[in-house]
Amino acid sequence: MNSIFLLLNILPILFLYQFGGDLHVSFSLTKDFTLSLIQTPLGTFFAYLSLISFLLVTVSQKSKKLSCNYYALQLLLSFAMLIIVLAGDFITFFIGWEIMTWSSYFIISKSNNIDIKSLQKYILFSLASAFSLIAAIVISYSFANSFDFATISASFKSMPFDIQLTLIILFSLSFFTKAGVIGLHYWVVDTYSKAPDLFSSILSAVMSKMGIYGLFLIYGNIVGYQELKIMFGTILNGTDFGYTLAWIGVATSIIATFKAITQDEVKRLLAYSSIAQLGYIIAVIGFGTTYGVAGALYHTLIHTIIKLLLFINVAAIIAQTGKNRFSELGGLIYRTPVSFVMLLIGIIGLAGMPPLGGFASKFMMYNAAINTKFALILIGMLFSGAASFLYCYKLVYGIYLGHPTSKGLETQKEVPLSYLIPQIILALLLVLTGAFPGAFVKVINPILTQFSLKALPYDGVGIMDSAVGNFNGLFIMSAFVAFFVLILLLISRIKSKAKNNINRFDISYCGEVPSKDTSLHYGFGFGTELHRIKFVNAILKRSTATFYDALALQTKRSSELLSRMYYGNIHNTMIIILLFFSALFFIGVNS
Amino acid sequence: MIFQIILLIMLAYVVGFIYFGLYRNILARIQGRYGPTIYQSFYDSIKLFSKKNTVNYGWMFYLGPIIMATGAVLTLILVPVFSDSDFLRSATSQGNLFVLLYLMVLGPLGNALAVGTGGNPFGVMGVVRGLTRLIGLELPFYIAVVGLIIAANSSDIVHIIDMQKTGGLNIINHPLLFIAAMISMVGFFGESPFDIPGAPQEVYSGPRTEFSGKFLALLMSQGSLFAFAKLVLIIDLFLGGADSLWMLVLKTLAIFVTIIFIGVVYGRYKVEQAVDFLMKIPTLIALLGLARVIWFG
Amino acid sequence: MESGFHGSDLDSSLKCKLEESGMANTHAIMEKAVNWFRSRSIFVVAYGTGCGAIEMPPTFTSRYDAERMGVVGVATPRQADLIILSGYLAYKTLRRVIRTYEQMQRPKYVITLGSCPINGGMYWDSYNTIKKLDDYIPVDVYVTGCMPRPESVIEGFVLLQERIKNGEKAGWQKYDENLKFYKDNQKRVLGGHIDPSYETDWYNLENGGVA
Amino acid sequence: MIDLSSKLEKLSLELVEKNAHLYKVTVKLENLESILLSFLNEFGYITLDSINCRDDLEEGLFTITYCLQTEKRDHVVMVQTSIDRENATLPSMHTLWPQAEIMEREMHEMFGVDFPTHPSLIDFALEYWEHMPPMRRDFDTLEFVNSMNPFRDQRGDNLDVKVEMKKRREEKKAAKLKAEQEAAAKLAAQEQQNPDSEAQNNE
Amino acid sequence: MSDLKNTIKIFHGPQHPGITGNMSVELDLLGETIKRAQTHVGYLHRGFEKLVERRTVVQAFTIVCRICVPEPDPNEENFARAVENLTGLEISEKAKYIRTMILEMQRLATQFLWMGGQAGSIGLGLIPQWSVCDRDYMLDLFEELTGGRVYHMYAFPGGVRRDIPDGFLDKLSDLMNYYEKRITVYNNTFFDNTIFKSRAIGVGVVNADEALKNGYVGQTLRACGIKRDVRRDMPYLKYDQLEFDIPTRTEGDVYARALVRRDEMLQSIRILRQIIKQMPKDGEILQKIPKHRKFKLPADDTYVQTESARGAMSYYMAGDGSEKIRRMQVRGPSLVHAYTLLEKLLVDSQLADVAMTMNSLGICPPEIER
Repeated sequence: MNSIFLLLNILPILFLYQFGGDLHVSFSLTKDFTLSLIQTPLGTFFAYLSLISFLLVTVSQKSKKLSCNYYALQLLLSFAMLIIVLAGDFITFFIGWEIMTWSSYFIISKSNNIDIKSLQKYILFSLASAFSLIAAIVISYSFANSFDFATISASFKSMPFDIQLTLIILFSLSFFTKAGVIGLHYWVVDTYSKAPDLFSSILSAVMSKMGIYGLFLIYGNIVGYQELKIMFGTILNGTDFGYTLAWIGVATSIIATFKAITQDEVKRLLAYSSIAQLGYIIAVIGFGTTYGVAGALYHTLIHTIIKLLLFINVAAIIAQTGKNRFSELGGLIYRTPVSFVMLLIGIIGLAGMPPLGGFASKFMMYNAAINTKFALILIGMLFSGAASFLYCYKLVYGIYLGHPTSKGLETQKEVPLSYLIPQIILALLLVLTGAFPGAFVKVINPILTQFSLKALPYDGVGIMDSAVGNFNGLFIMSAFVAFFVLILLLISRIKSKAKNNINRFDISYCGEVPSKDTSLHYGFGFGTELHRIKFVNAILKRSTATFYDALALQTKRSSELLSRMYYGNIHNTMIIILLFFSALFFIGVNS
Repeated sequence: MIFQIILLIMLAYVVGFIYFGLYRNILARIQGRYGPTIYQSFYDSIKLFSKKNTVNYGWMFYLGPIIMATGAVLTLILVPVFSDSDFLRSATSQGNLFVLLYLMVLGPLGNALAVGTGGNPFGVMGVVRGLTRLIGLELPFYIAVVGLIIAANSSDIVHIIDMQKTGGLNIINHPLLFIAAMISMVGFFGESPFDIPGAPQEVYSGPRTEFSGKFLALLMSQGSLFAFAKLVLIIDLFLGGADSLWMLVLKTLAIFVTIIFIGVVYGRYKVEQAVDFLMKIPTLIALLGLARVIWFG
Repeated sequence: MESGFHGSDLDSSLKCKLEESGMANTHAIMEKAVNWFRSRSIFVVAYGTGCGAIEMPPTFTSRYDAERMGVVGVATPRQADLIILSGYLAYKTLRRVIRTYEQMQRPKYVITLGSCPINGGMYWDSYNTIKKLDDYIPVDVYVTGCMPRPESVIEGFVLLQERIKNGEKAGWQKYDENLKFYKDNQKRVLGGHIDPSYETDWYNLENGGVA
Repeated sequence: MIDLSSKLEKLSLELVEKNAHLYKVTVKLENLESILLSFLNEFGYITLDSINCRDDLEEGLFTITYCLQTEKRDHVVMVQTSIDRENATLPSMHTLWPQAEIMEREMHEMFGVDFPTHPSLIDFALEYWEHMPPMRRDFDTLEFVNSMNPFRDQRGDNLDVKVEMKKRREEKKAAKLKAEQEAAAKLAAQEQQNPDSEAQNNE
Repeated sequence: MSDLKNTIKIFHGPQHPGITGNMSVELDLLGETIKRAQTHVGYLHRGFEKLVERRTVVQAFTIVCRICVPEPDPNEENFARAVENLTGLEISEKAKYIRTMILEMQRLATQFLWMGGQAGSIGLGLIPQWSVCDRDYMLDLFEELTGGRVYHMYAFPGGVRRDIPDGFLDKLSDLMNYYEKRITVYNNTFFDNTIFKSRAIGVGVVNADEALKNGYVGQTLRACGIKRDVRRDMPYLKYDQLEFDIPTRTEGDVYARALVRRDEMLQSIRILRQIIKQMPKDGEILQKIPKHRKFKLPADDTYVQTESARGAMSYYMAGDGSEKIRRMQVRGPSLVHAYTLLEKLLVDSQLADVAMTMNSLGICPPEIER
């Protein structure tokens, strides 16, 4: 089963590789409505991203016994995403969007530990996103008389300002919901954590990127970065619009980072981390400068790699141990060493540490902020990065380091190879992007040209170049490896007997001896200290859940009010309805 | 190039150890005692390297201190030592200030993995304290560095040094940023009131609890290298670098002694108090400095 | 018996190499140098086991300043070279002291203060203190007195430094060589509730004793 | 104090004045709890300073003393009672005074007094103690020490002083005797050597 | 136990730099917040009460000072006074003055050592270096007076062992002047230190009602506004003829206890100055007491209290008509503080506060378990 669908997953990649480039297909439904697929550099980038992700996830699904339905739905999802990124008009785009929503909804509902509430959350927010999208589409159609991207883009300049603004806000809301901007992230965490373990990687790595693609489509293609600058004016060296968006992104990133640290469930931590990382992308996506767009694209790539790697890793551990909390895991390092190394590479990337690819993308985004002189944005991003070290460490400590919290973990075996192969590929990718940050410039440059922005300078495959400083990824990587090996050799020459595999209870414990019943794993307590810091506590104690719960309550009450009509006095109801319609009628006549 | 790198590492090693010897001496004099010889840190290091056995909890525990040392060496070679000559700064052009900011954390994070492997709850508590403190500690430092980067419109340290040759020293141009960065530096040097991660009265010995023998020696050695790198970074950013060895020693020593004097008269904050403090006063100072850079500078 | 612990100071491969190149006496010189460094840097684990702990603060602070001789305190036994057993040891403390001693890394030394560890001192008829410490762990230097003054403690340090410098056989070597003797004594006095020794499988001492 | 003694007379108890700050009441075990309660609630003795236990081996009793103080803390009243040494049992006072918990825990360990209502009769100072409670006077600490610890040979502290003194005296005596004998022998030898001289002297 | 579900267990002691002496506190932590604390003692148990039973009065006298190591003199005083109470010995005026003097000297020395510990517990390494050295000057005087630095064996039943050396009072007077100057320095560096204030204020708050009822003593009691001092309430030796105040605070937290201790140091200096002035030139220092074997205690019991530097220390002593002591029980100030109070104060406080709280309660392990 798995291998069939593996093949089916490879096919579109081969297809895109073979026939890609200037794909342009259109079907006429009626005279006015045409469904068209146009391949743009941006679309191609996202298409490859999603297709390869699906392929890798399918590889890792080998050891799970999944039904044919499941694979079919996943394939449908993959197809939907392909439609989205290749769409040439809004109808096609919307069709893809809906297929994506529904197919993913069915996959999520297949999970073992999903509850009805989170499922409802997911579908409600997806629908809200779709409604907002369709409203925007309808408004733009009423002005441009077309669903075609190019036509709408051309007529956008002639629309009145309030319509322009409404359109941008509606589109943005729709895509923000998908990406999980703070405030609209209510569904993200529950869904990510309760979806099937491997499917969470798709949700985080690919589906959230569709939101990013949508934002690129609107800001870059439909509106155009030049137009944004004219529309909103400038602040410092950037646009007002970019600045506002950047604050949204940075706030998302900081809040989600602190939320992530205090989670006890592994996948919830990853979900919040995903929100935080997308916050970075949103922060720079509106800058409208070369580095802003390049940084956003680069981070999209890196984040996809990292989140696939981490979610597959965690899924493997959960499948193997049956435990999904930091307070229940721990001490797996010498039982599952390969998984540990993979996770380690993943978190080094996630933290944005220099030898790996995570740094290159962050550097690009920081450059963007310096260019525009958005100092506070830059500080916010750096600050969120510094705080993210905590959850990165919690991730690796809670699962692999420390002490095992239960007996099963002491005899755990390494995870199956099918989980490891995609991880190894992704880790290699991460290392390569770290060593050759310049290689990606060639991928980005066509997209920059598409947005009519200046191309990035290219100084060589190892160098990431920018106006405000450059770094040589290859040098840093090789110097790191060289020094590491050198110091390792020097230290291992010193024959101070370092006895291996010392008993894990032989720790300095104030003269006492811990026993097997002594709880020594810091997994749960980790991060609870943050509540005592006033600033962080202010973030942590607030939750969007309270807002949405209140909203739900009010909705319920108003619907209760409405429902009285059905069992109330029929005459009164009729009178109310009559009054309502006559009021409408008079308003209509007067206007 | 390789020769220069080796020379630089040796210089930093010697200077770092002598500084720590000096540190212990100055501390002793303030406390009203004679103090150890100036080479005491060197003796300690040799003694620890020659310990006959060393506790080891497996390969990750072994590699942790090595990652930390690698991070320190990498930081060191990316910092330009002299302002005028290209001597000892062959690798500087390969990185920039952002690389340094992250490399400064890479080592401790690598070591944190080893601490976690050791499984000592005190060690992990120390690491968590360290990382939590980092949230507060980085904020003023980042603001100061970002201010300088925006003022120079470059994240290249050599460029920042060159700017100061013509435009005056940054300590005079941006005194607020300097103050904020120095407060952070007190913490980066593990001085009171920010010496929270390894507080012996609270968490035993913090991250170093389980390290012994050669690992501890390696940690101490990298500490001195790293301290030198941090000092040079500060003088590069704010004091226009050093044009000769004497100036280098003079300027770094001035910074170092300032940090010691701040550290000696204060007790230790609790971690939340430290972060609260760092997020208020130094951050405010730094933000004022930053506003000056953006709108007037 | 495990014999790896009481070998030469430098590792055997280096020794072989030195001998090959005809520099055998370099080895002796280096060993001497290493011993000198060891004598100049002594880390003391922070463990006040008895009354003598009251004279530790004066010894380590500004009036007597042990740091000028390279003697400083550290928090954990892992980093320490020396444990100062300051006075009588209750059985409950002895258990922790043995644990702490075994966690220290070789070379390691023991200094005791007062007369109680030698022969029970004032508490010779107390039911809860041990009377002869060197039955349980090896002692390098006894500093007598009740309490020994800081000057005598420093004299004890100097004596220990001399012994390290001269490369004399230290207590930890005796402990490794006569493990069975010490473990039997410990078991006799602490009963069946002896803490596990993670370095030594002392239930199988006949079979080598290494866990 | 007259106040307290008159109050106590109603309970038919006698207050003994030991000195200006110390008074003593002896009560029976069955009244103990109610009297302590009235001390706490009625007489204003809100502080329990300590609980002491004395082993009167000869009478076969434990004498328990509760030392109470008022809010002013200007005098101490010792409330004393006796319990049987064998199967010694006392009511726990931790509900009246929280600090009694630890004091009773210590008493349990050191004397083997049982407190049926005590919440935590765990180890206090000793660890894995398997012998007789050590503070009982029939626990011979010297014998215990000798059975557990070999003394260093050079030290004579584990020897009985009386025996040693006797031995020494005898040694001295013996030495003196020997010296006398030697002197006598010497004298005899001299006499033997110079019988002539003696003879001469005699002459 | 349900709230201990996700906690970790650590030990704070016995081999730990943050513990006062050789004891340990077992902590269950959630994060760094303490959910349960349990004190363990017994690492220093010597069975003093048993040892004393096997000894005559004169023999026992030499070991009682070892019951509390940082402050032996209140033990000697208690022992001597208990024996005097039982046998009806009256000591001379001069002996009373000398004993009062040595008690106050000991109080000062202990407070200096405490100051080092308290400052060390918050990582202020400078203060221990200074204050331990300052304490050492007092130890020099002890040595001159009694022959011992730490253990003095001075206050013998019936008086004191030897007379004051020539010129001793002048030296003491000089030292008082020096200490007064030093306390101003400590005021600036330690008691007014912003970080000490920010950490100590509001931490380890003791409730006043509870303090009275649970038998807390010393500064713990006085820092929550209750003016109780054995020297004033049940005066012994010459305290009823000396002028001194009892400093109190109302906050009841660690900082209040620190300030009370500082004020007490000043009061001790004041008392010592009065003693220096009033010290009688001549007088018997030791009453005639029976010989070693004939020193018999009547079959009676007594209870004495002395204000040590950390609170009231009580001895219960009973004789049985022989030369040996039937029973001597020590109730030091630390017992209730280390168990009832500490275990309660630590719950829901932070790991970082443990050493500081413990120090401020003046816990001394050897007198808990004797």
